[in-house]
Amino acid sequence: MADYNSMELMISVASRELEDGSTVGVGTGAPCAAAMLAQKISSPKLVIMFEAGGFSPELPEMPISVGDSRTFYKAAMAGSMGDTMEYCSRGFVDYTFLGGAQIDMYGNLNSTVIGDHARPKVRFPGSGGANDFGSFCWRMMVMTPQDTKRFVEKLDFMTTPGWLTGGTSREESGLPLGTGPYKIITNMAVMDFEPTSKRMRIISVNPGYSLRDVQDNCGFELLKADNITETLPPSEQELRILREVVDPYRYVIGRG
Amino acid sequence: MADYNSMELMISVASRELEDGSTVGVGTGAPCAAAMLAQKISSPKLVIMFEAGGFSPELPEMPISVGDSRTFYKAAMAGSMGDTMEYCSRGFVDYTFLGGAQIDMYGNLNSTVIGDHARPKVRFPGSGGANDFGSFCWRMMVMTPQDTKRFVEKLDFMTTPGWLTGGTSREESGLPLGTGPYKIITNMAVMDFEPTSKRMRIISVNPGYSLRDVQDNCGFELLKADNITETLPPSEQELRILREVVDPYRYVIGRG
Amino acid sequence: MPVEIIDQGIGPLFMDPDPDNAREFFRGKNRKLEKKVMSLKEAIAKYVHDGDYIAIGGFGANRTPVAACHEIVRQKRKHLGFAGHTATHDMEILSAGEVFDRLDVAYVVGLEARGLSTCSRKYVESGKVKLTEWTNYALTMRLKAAAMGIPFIPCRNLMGTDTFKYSAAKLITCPFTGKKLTALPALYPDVAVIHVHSADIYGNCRFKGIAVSDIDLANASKRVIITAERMIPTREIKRDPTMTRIPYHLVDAVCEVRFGAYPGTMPYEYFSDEDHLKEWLSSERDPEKFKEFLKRNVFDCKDHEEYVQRNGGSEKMRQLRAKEILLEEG
Amino acid sequence: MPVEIIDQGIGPLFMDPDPDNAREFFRGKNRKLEKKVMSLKEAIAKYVHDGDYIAIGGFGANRTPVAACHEIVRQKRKHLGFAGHTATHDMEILSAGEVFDRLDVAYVVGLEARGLSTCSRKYVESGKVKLTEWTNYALTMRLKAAAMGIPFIPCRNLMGTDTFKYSAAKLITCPFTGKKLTALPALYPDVAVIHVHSADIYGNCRFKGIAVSDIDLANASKRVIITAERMIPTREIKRDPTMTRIPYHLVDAVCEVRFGAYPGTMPYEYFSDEDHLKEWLSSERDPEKFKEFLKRNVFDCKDHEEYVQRNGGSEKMRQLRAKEILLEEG
Repeated sequence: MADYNSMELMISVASRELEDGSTVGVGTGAPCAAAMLAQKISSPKLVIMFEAGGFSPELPEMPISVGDSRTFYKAAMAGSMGDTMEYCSRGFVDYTFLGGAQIDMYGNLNSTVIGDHARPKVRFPGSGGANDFGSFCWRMMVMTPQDTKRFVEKLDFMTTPGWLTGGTSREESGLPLGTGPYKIITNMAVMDFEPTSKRMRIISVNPGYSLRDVQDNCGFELLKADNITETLPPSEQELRILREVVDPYRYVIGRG
Repeated sequence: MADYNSMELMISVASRELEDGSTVGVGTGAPCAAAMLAQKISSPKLVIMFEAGGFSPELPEMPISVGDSRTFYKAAMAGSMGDTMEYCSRGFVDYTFLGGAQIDMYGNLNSTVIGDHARPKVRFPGSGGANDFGSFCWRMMVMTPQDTKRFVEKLDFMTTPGWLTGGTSREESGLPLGTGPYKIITNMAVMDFEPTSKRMRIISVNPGYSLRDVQDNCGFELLKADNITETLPPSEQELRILREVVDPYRYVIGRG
Repeated sequence: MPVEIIDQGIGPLFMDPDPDNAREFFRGKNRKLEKKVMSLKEAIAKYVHDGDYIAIGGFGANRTPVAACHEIVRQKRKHLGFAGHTATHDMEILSAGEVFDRLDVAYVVGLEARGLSTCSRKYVESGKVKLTEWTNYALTMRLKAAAMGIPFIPCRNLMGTDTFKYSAAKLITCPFTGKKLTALPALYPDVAVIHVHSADIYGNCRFKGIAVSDIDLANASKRVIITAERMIPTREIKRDPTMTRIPYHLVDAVCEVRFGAYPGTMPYEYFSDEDHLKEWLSSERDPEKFKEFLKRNVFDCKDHEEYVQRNGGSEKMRQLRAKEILLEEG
Repeated sequence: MPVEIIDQGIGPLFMDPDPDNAREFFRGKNRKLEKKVMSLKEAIAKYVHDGDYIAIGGFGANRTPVAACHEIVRQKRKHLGFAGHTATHDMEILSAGEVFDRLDVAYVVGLEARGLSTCSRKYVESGKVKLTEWTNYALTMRLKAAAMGIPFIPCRNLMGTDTFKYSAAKLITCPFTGKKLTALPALYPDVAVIHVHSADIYGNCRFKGIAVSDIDLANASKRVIITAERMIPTREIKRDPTMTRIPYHLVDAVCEVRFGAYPGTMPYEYFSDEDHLKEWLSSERDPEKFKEFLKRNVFDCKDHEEYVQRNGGSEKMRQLRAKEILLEEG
């Protein structure tokens, strides 16, 4: 079996979700790597869009910024942030990847503050485009290492909407209908959301981890799917392309 | 004294209103001729904007359409209709010239129908950009031949707002504050609007016409300014430039 | 501060402004990088259906897809809704074919300085067409709202007029200032046709000169048909993506139609054929003569190239190009 | 259907969204075709005043007017309001100078993949700065509303989150669909600084690559300062007015500042200087070291040229250009 790190696994698993011909709004780092990997394996016609206005570039390397020149290199269009976000708001964008300092059982995300808003312990960047992508794109996914500090019962601040308080609360909130968190991919497992309660649910456990590990490293009770499988590890092909083509300088996979 | 026709007079009088450095949203025909004349005499830095997106062109000749290539020939920018109208809505545009099949004592205009809306006697183009310009631009002016069919007590249809029902009705309507009809320039006279009632008022009578002529050719009672002057006729210079430079083919002044 | 609906127009609202319904459509729309080149005949047959709501790009007789308007009439579409936004010669052609019976009016029946179209007027006066009144900017804003995926957008026009009364707009108060604002409902056309200077086989488009409302129109419309003066390779698009005005994701069909805006103006390519446009206007005044005129210029032409041929062909286009580019002005 | 305000954020609204007040300003704004060329020092002195609300163009460290941010700090502006819209290196510089005390937050204190800025964080955590939370698109939409001359614009983000709670947005119902919508108030900055590839002496501007939100920003702002990599003659603007992204009417000052976005990226010109940006981030961690760093790179530099000189000068810029244009990729 191939030797790989957790970042390589998360990126490989994420990339398999991006079917050919779908659209994805990505940021820098792992999400971009997942989209590039998908394009080079199963989804050559995956449409990549960047928040700042880059539409369908041929990424020559990992961008450092969602607004740097790589994001519109040999692109179909170098547009504006308004263009990209209008596409998302209009329902054109299927997937997005987001992250944060905290995530709760409904997939809500905090990238704003730890502690009090006015006098925080730690101030983070805030929404950026995350609340926008998370509100507008059909399916929101998260790639994150998992621990009890990150997976919490209660967020210090809800920056970006997941399923809000669960159940039908998201559709009642006024957010575009049919949107919401889809998959949470961690170093230990893959989770989705139980359709009625909208609570996070384990669907597969990564090689080398137990269900117990997954629950022990989560600050809230995780639901369990009826038949939990083992996450399919990165294939030789995925690892080769990831290491040689997508991220040869290990900017992202080096962090795994 | 110079020999001239009524169109030449109206255009000359109108052009004198456009002070240097001001902005004007114009259509084809007489308004465009007035703006071109102003640029060539007193207001070289008059900013001309066209509804369809032409900003500050060097007009090589009279445009046939407010969207034809002449409207952005050697222009500062070839933008969009949204760009032009945003400028107007934002308060950037000082003057506009409008017209219509009917005008009433408050300077409201009809360019939509004669008769019933559903089954009209005559259907006209409708607002086009007239209601937009008339709502947004600070000062709306009209150049029109004057008769009782055109200057009516009651419009068949109010396409574009003047002072609405007079008094404070325009500012109460929600239209941008401080905007409204400014001068009405006809073949017989020049009118403004009495500040309180907002009713049309004669301020000068054109050479060759009497106050009586002006009232007899108007379907409603005109107010009279305290000292009504004689309209200053086109100067030799105005006529020369109008005939030789602005409209050598007499597209517009030929209709006078 | 209370927000309320103070007043609303009595005109029919022809299209659903609900962004969630539109989102469901756009979710299913194919955005794969695929070759979309086809004949105009094929594109109109495939993407313009009886009953559709259609919008035409450009500005009346400027960068307007005239060839597509002819083809729609030739294929005898019926019961279309039509966005009469800066509609001049396009409206004249579609009225001749009586292809629409619902009309959002901003500018119709006229050809600006050229005068009024008898054909368009008679058709609109006939009572066969349901009308709702708007303004050019109001329709632009309705398309912008649709492009933005919001059900309405506030504006400060229309107030106090019959244009408002016969529109489907509403008058509301601002939640921040308490000021009165018109609320304009989003407009998602079923199909838009836009004429451009150049496009690649996937539908990435460039055009020069004023955009009018075509970028919002392309975004707002469920289906987009592009007619292009000429095809260009995708490597040229990729060489300078800043020049792309409409990206391929939005586009369903790409049709190469040289002189596709004739007898209208195509910026930097050819000026309008004023003599032929006058011929349209004058022949309309005599129903018999107009029937003949339409037979010769629309129904008997197998395509736009034949129409151009019948009206002067390459020599005429050479003259119109010289006029457009002011060849002799130095 | 009733329209109502269902909920509203508790964050302070720093700027007046009333379009009539803005209209009065724009009515008086000089739009004469006049030469507006001046030094950046002069432009900042003349058009950026203590207490102003400022917005910075570009995207964080991409086509961002870094030179202008340095000059604002050198001139020790205080009590500014700042639109923290995609704010990364620009925010880092302005935080180092502690020039602002009101912050509309969309993206702040981070430099994307490069990590967080200790300086920006400590400043925002200090309690010296009043904060209102938004999103990148929300600020773009607020600028768009201002550009459109409307007091608010509906959107479908923010709902249900603390981002909404700590914003100054309101939650309203749609007069057409009854759906819940966020109402975002117009944002008219007192002054905007935008970096472009080229401009003429009057302020007609061109730039290549993504526009981010700069066109709406230029329209929405009461005063606009342009820094340009290079000046071009007006005849070049007039040769192709389709390429004008910002027309002269909006612009108050034009400053020619070569490498004006350094150490950020300028598309097609030079890539970001990642080593120098790391030097910023690392020196921030030691207050004494950072003081020295700022003295050397900001306060002791008479202008941006000296800053570039001190960090590698023309040889460094040659390397960054090669990197930007992927010179060796073939």
